[in-house]
Amino acid sequence: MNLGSGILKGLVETARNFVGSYYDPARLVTIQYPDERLPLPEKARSFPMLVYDGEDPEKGLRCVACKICEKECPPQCIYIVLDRDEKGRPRRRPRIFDLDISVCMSCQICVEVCPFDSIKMNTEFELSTADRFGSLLLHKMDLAKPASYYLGLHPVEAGQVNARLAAGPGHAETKAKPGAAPAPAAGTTSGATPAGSDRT
Amino acid sequence: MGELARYLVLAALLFGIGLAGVLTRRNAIVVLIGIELMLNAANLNFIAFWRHGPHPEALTGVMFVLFAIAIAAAEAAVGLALVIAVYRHYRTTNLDQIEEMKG
Amino acid sequence: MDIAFLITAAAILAGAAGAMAARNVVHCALCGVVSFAGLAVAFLQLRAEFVGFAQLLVYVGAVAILIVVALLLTRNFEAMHEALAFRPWTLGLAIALLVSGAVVSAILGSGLTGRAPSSAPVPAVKEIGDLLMTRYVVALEVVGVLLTVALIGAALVALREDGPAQRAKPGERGPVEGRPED
Amino acid sequence: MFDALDQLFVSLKHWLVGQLPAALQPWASLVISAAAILGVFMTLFALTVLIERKGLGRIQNRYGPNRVGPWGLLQPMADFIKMLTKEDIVPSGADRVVHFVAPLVMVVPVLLAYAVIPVGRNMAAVDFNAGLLFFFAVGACIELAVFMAGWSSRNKYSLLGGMRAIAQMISYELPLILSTLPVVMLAGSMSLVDITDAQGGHYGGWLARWHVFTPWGLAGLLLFTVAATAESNRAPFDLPEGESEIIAGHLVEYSGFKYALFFIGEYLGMFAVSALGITLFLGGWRAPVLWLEWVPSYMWFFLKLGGFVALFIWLRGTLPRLRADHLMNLAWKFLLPLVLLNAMSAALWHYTAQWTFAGAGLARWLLCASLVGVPYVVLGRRLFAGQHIGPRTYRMAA
Repeated sequence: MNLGSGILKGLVETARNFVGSYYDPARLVTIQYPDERLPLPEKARSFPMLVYDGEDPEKGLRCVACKICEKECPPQCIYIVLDRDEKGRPRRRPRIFDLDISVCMSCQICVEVCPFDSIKMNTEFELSTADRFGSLLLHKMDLAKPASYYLGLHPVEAGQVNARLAAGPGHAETKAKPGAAPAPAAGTTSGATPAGSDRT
Repeated sequence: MGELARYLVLAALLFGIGLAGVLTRRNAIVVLIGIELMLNAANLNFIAFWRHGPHPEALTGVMFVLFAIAIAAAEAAVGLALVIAVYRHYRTTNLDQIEEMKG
Repeated sequence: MDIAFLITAAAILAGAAGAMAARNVVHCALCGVVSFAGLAVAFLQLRAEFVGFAQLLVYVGAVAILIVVALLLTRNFEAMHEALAFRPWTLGLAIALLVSGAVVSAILGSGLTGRAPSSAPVPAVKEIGDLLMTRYVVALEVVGVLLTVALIGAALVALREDGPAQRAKPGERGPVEGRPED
Repeated sequence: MFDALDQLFVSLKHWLVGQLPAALQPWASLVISAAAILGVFMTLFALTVLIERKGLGRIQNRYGPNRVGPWGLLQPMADFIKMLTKEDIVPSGADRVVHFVAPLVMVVPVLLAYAVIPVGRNMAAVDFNAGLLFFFAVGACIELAVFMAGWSSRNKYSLLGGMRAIAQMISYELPLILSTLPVVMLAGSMSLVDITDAQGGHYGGWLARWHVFTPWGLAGLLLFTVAATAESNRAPFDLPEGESEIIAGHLVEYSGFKYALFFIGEYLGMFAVSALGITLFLGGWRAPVLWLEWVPSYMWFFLKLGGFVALFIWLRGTLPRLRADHLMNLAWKFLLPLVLLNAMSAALWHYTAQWTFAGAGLARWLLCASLVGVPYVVLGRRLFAGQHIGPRTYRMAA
């Protein structure tokens, strides 16, 4: 055994790391997050959102306020009030749709039980806020996202949903536009680049 | 007070304080600190006399103090080792509770 | 009297008084350090540079540390609630007062008081070294032997009586370490 | 021209002092020196903290701090503001006075130690005849500060950390002081200015006569560096901090500016001990070769200091922390015999200086080097004998 050779070997190794980190980009694997971002995988999810068709979130909302998700939600973070007209007849759309993302555990059960493909998972994750109660309780207009945005986030899944909506008469409001998927990048406000289907 | 006398008085007072501690305190380690203070008072006297004496170039006072410091260090080491050994037997460092000679 | 001397003297005496009077033994040791350091400064004022630094090195760096380590080993780090001093503590105080009073009066009564310091230069380390190797060489050897004996003696006295041999030495060829479990 | 540049700061100080009335001049001289030391080494401290973080980052293939200012250059400023604005917490059971005094006892002696270091030609604040002893004497006060911090916090981790630190510093003070012994022996002086002067002149007309170019000087520098690393509590000897086992030891209960003072004290201690190593073995402010003499002396000093600091950072990024018993074994069973032998080697070097036969230089070199080198191998083998070193398997590992 050569006394002290271990120390020298270690010093050489760290020196190689030190020098290498300046010219070898393969060594320097750090992603400097707010400036550089990794593309999100297809199945990334954060909290639910409500998908609407067309331009107007009030009219185009796929949700019919059936309240299945409200019942199924394990932490009970969804609160829905059915909208009624002046005579008290139901309007098949929610007047209030509140979702408390400080309670939500992203289990995706609401997505699975929704018969109208209305509630889907968002990928927006930069949700930190200084206001615990106001900003973390999302209302209907906060949750409403256009179908194009959904297609941008999860192209594969949204394509299947769109095909199903176009084909299936079993749904109450089949207003789905089969080939009318707008450019995927249209609504990517979160900055997450849409993941290709090859990543799934 | 003259130049020399003030150092001598300082040393005398220091010696007195150390002596008072040695005579009154119960804790063996505090007594050791008192002894060190008394030794230091003596050292101060040596240095003061050397500096005010007729032959400062002979360095006798300095030499004596250097040896005294070395011996004081040895004394502190042995003294504290004794205190620790005594503590193992009696579980105390109070001098008035250590009264038996039997181990 | 100059200010520097007064400050030094006050620090030395206050430190010593604190060391002898404090209730918490660690405070005693720390006050003692103030006194030792003040004495080092006094040595510097008397232009005994080498001795002053040696005082600082030995007393603050070694003796004080030795004392606090001994304090912790004897579990003396809490303030004491029992009596600090022996019962007739006034007797001890009286003796100390008597002794220092006698010495002070003797100093003030002697003819030495007015002597001024000599203006000899600060002794060079080389001179001290030369003297140690020539005139004081026997004393140096004796001190060396004394320190060695003190080192070994202190280690022996403080050693556990059951001896270190019986106890399992931690970390050295222990049966657990570095062996796969059978 | 070069001389003027070399003596720029010295003449600046003389000019400044000359502006003042004569009664104030000795004091002004001291104050200016102290202010210069404080300013220069505090700046160096800020720079070192940044460079250390960036260097360690690069060693681990990370970027290091790069967000505050261009290339993260303002990071020390941000750290400083953060430290100042943090809450100063004193535990309720703590000994308030000692807890407050401990950081001061840490920083003041370290700053005092710089007084005797010659950072350039004619650039030592004070030239004590026993300068080296002064350095070690004030350095000894740091142990007391560590004890005060550890004890006064009234926390078992801080007490354990403090005791660990004291045991380590006392053990390594011995090899540290003894490794400087050969230099004092051969220079015949304890004044650091004289020791630097003793390294003047050149071998063969070009290579400087630094002590490191002799066998005992090389061994002395290595031994000194190991002991100095331990003495300044730096990795791999940072057991007193031991964040994974005793959560920063004696610093647990310190926050805000008091913590910053400890931090400053540790770094300034590292610079001071590096500066001492440079002065003793690497020729102080002297240039390594004759044709580089024109570079100002203080530049050489700070260049060497930078090299030392870089070495410390490199070691910290490379070596894992020692175990407590290994630490003590290294100090008492390995370093101590070697530094004593090194002193003997230096004496041999001194007495073989008269050899004149052919090849005397080489023979002298080999003889003195083997006096330290052979025991190094023998001692090392003996200490490693019977120890299982290599990949380990653990009971709990699946």
